[in-house]
Amino acid sequence: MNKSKLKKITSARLFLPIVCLIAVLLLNVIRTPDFFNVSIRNGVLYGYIVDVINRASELVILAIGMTLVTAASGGQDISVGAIMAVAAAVCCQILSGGQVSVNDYQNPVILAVIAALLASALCGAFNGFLVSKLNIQPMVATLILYTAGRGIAQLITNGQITYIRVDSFKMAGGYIGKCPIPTPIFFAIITVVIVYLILKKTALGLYIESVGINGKAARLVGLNSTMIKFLTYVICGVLAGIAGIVASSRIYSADANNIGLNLEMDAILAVALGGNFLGGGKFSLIGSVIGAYTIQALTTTLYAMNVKADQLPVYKAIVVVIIVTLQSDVFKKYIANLKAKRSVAAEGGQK
Amino acid sequence: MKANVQKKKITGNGFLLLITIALFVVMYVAGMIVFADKGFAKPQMFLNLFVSNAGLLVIACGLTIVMITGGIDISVGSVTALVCMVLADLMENKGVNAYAAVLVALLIGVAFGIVQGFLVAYLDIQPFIVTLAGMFFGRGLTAIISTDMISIKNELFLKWANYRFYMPFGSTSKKGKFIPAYIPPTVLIALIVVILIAVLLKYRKFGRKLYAIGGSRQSALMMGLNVKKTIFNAYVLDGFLAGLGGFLFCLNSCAGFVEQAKGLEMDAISSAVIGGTLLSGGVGTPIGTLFGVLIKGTISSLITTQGTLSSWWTRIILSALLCFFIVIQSVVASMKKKAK
Amino acid sequence: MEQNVVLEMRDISKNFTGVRALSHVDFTLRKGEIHALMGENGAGKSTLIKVLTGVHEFESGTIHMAGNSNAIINHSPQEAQANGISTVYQEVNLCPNLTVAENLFIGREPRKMGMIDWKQMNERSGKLLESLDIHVPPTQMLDECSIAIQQMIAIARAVDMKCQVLILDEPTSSLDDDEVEKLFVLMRRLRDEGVGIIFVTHFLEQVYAVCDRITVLRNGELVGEYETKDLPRVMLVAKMMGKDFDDLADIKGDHKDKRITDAEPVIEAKGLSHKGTIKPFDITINKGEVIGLTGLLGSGRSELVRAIYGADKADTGTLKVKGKEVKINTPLDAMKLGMAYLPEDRKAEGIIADLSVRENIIIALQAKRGMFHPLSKKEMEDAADKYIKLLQIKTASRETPIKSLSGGNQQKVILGRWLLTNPDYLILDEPTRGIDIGTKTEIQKLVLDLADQGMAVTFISSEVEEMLRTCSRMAVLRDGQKVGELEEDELSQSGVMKAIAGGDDK
Amino acid sequence: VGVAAADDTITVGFSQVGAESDWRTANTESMKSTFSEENGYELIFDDAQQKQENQLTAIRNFIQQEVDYILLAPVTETGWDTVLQEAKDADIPVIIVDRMVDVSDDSLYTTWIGTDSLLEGRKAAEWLNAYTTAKGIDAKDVNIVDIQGTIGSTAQIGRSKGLEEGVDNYGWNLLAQQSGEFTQAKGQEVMESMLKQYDNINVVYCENDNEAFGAIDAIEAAGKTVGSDIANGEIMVMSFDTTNAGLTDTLAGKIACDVECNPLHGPRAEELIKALEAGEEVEKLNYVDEEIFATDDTVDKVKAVNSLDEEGEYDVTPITQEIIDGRAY
Ligand SMILES: Nc1ncnc2c1ncn2[C@@H]1O[C@H](COP(=O)(O)OP(=O)(O)OP(=O)(O)O)[C@@H](O)[C@H]1O
Ligand SMILES: Nc1ncnc2c1ncn2[C@@H]1O[C@H](COP(=O)(O)OP(=O)(O)OP(=O)(O)O)[C@@H](O)[C@H]1O
Ligand SMILES: [Mg+2]
Ligand SMILES: [Mg+2]
Repeated sequence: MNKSKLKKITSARLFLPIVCLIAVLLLNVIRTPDFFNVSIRNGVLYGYIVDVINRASELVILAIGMTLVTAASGGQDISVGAIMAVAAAVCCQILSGGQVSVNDYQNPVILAVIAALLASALCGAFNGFLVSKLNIQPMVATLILYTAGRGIAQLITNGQITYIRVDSFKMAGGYIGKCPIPTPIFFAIITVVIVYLILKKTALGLYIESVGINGKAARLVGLNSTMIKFLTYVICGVLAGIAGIVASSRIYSADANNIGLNLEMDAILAVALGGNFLGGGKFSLIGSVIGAYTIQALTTTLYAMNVKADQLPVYKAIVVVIIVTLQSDVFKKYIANLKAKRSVAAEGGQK
Repeated sequence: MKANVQKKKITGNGFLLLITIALFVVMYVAGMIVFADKGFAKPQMFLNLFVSNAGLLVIACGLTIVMITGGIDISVGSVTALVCMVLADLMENKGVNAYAAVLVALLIGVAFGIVQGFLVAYLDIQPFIVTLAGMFFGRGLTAIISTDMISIKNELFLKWANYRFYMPFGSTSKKGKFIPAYIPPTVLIALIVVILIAVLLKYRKFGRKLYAIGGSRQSALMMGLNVKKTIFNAYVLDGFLAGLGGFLFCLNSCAGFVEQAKGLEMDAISSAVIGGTLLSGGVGTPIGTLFGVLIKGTISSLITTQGTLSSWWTRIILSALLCFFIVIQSVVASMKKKAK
Repeated sequence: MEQNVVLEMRDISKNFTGVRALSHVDFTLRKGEIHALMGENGAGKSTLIKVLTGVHEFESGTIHMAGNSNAIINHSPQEAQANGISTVYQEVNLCPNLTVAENLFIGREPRKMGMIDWKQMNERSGKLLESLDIHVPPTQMLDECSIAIQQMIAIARAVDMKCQVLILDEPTSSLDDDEVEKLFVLMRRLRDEGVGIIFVTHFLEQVYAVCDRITVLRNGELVGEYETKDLPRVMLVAKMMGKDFDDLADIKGDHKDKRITDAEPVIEAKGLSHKGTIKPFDITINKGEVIGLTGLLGSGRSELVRAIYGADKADTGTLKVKGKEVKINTPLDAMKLGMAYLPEDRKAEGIIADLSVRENIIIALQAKRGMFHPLSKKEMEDAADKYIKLLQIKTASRETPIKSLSGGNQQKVILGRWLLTNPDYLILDEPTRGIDIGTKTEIQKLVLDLADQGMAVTFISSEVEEMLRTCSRMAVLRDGQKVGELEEDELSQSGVMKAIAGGDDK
Repeated sequence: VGVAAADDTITVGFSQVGAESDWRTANTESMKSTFSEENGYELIFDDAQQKQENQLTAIRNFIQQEVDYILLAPVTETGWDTVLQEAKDADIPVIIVDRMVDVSDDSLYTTWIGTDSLLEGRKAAEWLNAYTTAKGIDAKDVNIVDIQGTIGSTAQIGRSKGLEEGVDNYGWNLLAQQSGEFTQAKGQEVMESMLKQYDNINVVYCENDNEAFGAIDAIEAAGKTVGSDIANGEIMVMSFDTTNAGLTDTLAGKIACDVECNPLHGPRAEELIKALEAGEEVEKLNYVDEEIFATDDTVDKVKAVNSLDEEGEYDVTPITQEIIDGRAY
């Protein structure tokens, strides 16, 4: 009875991603015993684990979009980092009214946010158009904005870093009033919940999976593959826009060159670590979210262990390989065989 | 019936390659006309496309191979950086002779190929993730070897780097001096690699297996092909070419440093794709990839020659041209499909 | 091992998660015999073959082959080939991106000085194809060939390899009688050369036409091995199903007289065409009527219905549905007008491999209802359960991915998918392909029942007999053109044959 | 183009690293406004997007275009022998801008203008020494963390080295070194992590202003105070670049000392070209002048040795609003 329950748990899709996350976190306890200590300092939560959850927020938001795009089109959107920069640039440029640094808003915040989200939706729509309508391979289609995006962002900010030194602007990346929890965490949670609800309350999830698995069959059962793929890219764009606004609020500026830099690779990694197949089809949103936290936990861990930033990738690579190996079917089969052999041996021994 | 067999039909992919080549020619000739007064029409300008991209070309050929199997390798940029760094470190700091250093460099490429190939082929892990890890690993290792820039001063190595094959043709400078066009040995090596790979893919069993696997892995398996071993070999070959490409790259830059060849993987991938390789596998040729490299090189060259764009406009125009190119390719291809 | 035995499998067991696909199965193949492997859908025929050829690992049992004193285990199809086993699997397994010639020769290309000799390869392919009467240029890309041609190519590839054992898993499912006859000639020749042939099929006539011996499986267990001549048809069917069954019942009989006389057209096509595949045609399909489409392979039967359904958007002509002129741009438009289309290529256009049986069943209805009106969990489960029961789909559970079902059961799921949408007009393109004889009759009955309830049905099948049993009218196609219609009296085996061949009605 | 492009216009090819920072943008602007058409130049500008291979291509392109001068702001110090030889063979003088190039033969380039990041680092270290000495703080009580620039960049190498020499010379505690990649976000993240590891940090040595902004935010978020009063638990932040925003923070007392890194190389480059046109000899190395700004006047002068081993004395300017307003970038 108990055994079958255990088996059910261990064979669940999310089991391995969760185990990996826990393993990475446990690694910390050995090296940095106070890793899980959380205290209130200066009126806010303070501790490594808080940093992990806080810092992972943008990655979580991106990973959600990346999951949908991957599932529907079997390819990845490598322009999300650049789209973040565009959204940040639009937002800050409107708020600053074109000045390099301002201490008051020059335009209403709502206008800036809407414009930023529109811009990122537009970027997503561009990618979506190329992929779904013109049938260009996702990585190549998004390569265009990947290279152009930061150029566009710089064009918008005139090549300068635009500072918005207004306290309320810092809220999205900092804290709201006396709330001790960093705001980005809320952003991440809310986005996850909204997307999750959309997938749950509509048939979009099923549509996306069908289109990703067999586009021809999906068309014949009446699904509009083009539209669905397009839609996932737009969603991915908007989510990147939200992540961009959070990131720019953290540094209360639009740094076209650095906002979201190299984040696309981490987002793709998060999707894979969450147990999702990068060739499209079935997906698990929560898996990707767990993957995103795993990556950030790893980064924070390595910082806490004083690993140099330039050597960090080596360790990251090793951990990634270990995780994906553990998750690979071949390895699972190997373990299963081993177990079977052992049980046979045990049986033999009993006789 | 007989006539039907004999009639040489241009298959879909061959047609795409023709379009690509035609577009390249149109673009280059347009450049020659518009920028005639800026030396764009000089033969050396054309040869420079090869001079600058010899390393990239070899690496992109390697990528073409793994992409035909339906895989991908995004570690090539890091491998290139690592190879350059190892070459520089061995020759300058460890006093190793140039031949031995080059051998080590090539072995590094092969080692990457073996490990990545093993993970992809035998453990069945997604190539993107494996090579993403490879990308992290290579870059990190480069930083561990040295965070300083190392300039290569080894005489033999510089002799290779500076060697020139002069052509019987050339151009006349403003001052009326005749300057013969040239190519360095790197270009020769790269072109030989392209030809060898083209022959390998078309006329060797190994090459055809790659296409079969890319077309349908399941079917290839069922038809009795050794899928795992073939994929493994593809990655090893790709790793070797990444190592060789890194060496050619190093002959061009003669230096090792951490940030080198960043983003090279994207250049290589997009070159291969522009040249008609499908990321989904089963389709692609090194000749196509050669033109992909030339097209990207020409776009950059046009922008440099124009010379008044600000930094951000450079990026935007570069990608706009790339976009234009990809879209034209796709539209023409789908028009052809419809016409059938 | 006996002298004339080439292959002996003993006590083979194989489990998939949750399914016992084979349990203690024995199988013996002799030199120079054609041995039928029979059983209902999901009985374990394909699994036995895949175990033998190294696609699947197996838990227990031994395999012996002639000329080898030790037990062998094939770890991959490659090893199986090396051991002299050549196989055509149930689902066509060829590479769409290669030419026909390459698909025939990949892995064993003729070479000259280490280099592949393309010229020789194409020539040899040409000869091979010609010898089997397959008319495609060797340089054509495989994905430009119809599924039937692909199946022929897969067979050609397998027979061209020198082998001791040739396995054909439902090779005839997409072939018409002519092709089947060609295949039989070939099989007999190979048998006479001493090759042992394992032949899986659901067509009883074919079994009795070529097979020397029959092994029957049921639910993964061996029922027995018989000489063909000792086992009458009825007995065979009884062995397969585990109960008596009269497959020759005239199912049409009791339906005939109930037919509605005054025609009420559901579909009226005028001058509909699709460039390159089907020339302009007119067709009218009435309520409560089953109309069959017949013709040779590649005559354009599939293309005709695809043009109606909007799978390939029609270039010319008009279409009226229930008297109203409509414009169909996408399959969804057609579905909204009450059409349903079961495509012929199950693997490429039918199943959504990684989704569960439940999801595969409800997907069409869900698409029709739209994204914002999702079916509730309960609705989905009820629907799935209903069709699993109705069509007797053999599956571990409704949440099993469809790709792990046997071929015939996959087909049933797809059929269930369309029935669930409750269409007015149902298009069935080879609906009984790969379906066992019991279920086939069930499906034919079902089609007639549906027609009785007022559904218009178009039925395409390579099996003339099946069509005769179900159809009240037949349209004949030749070279992408509709050349005539057959009614009532003309509906006989010979009448249809004559019409297809294009004899006197020209 | 057109008739205006008479013979007396000088064509200059400028290969720039990229547009990766405000500093770089200011540098590009300076060149563009100096070598304008009105001033009698035709500038062919190429943005290498941080890739050395692009620069090699661009220079070969300039050679084919037969420009009169090549300005090169190299991505790296190394790897220039071959292409500079090609330029030399084509008789085109090359002026190196900003970072130095490391070539086997000095004659491959004509002259160099730029900043000396090692000197910048040394200035900062000397300033810190002078400051702590003046405040009577024991060297053993100075606990420094170094938020480094992008590893391998010239600025990072020089600035880190300057600090490391200071640590060796004066016996400070260097608790940790970690790269913040010259960005505010990374600077903040790294500082957050360091604050949790070490309770006793009192000096944060940031290798550019953006990192300093991030570090300041992290420090304040952790409930600590930024300032110069180390003795009373404040954390001192030092920085480089003296961007407008950086100096504003210096004025506010958040950055105790900001060492300049001057991007305005255009006018100096023009001077050199004019001299070369006139056939004059020019100096091989031309450093642009760089200042030191501090919040207060505790230290008024520092002595430091530049990359050429020349010792110099440099004034430290207490920052004022007028100074900030009067600056061009
Ligand atoms: N890959 C798989 N994973 C899980 N179960 C499987 C797999 N392949 C087959 N099965 C199960 O094994 C059983 C036997 O399937 P098999 O394909 O051998 O049937 P079959 O006799 O060939 O039927 P058909 O006539 O429909 O082709 C079925 O119940 C099927 O669901
Ligand atoms: N024997 C053949 N030789 C050459 N080409 C063929 C042959 N059979 C089919 N084709 C090609 O395949 C195309 C599609 O044929 P397809 O088999 O789908 O038609 P069909 O009438 O629906 O037959 P079926 O439903 O039996 O498969 C034809 O238009 C033709 O070009
Ligand atoms: Mg089967
Ligand atoms: Mg058909």
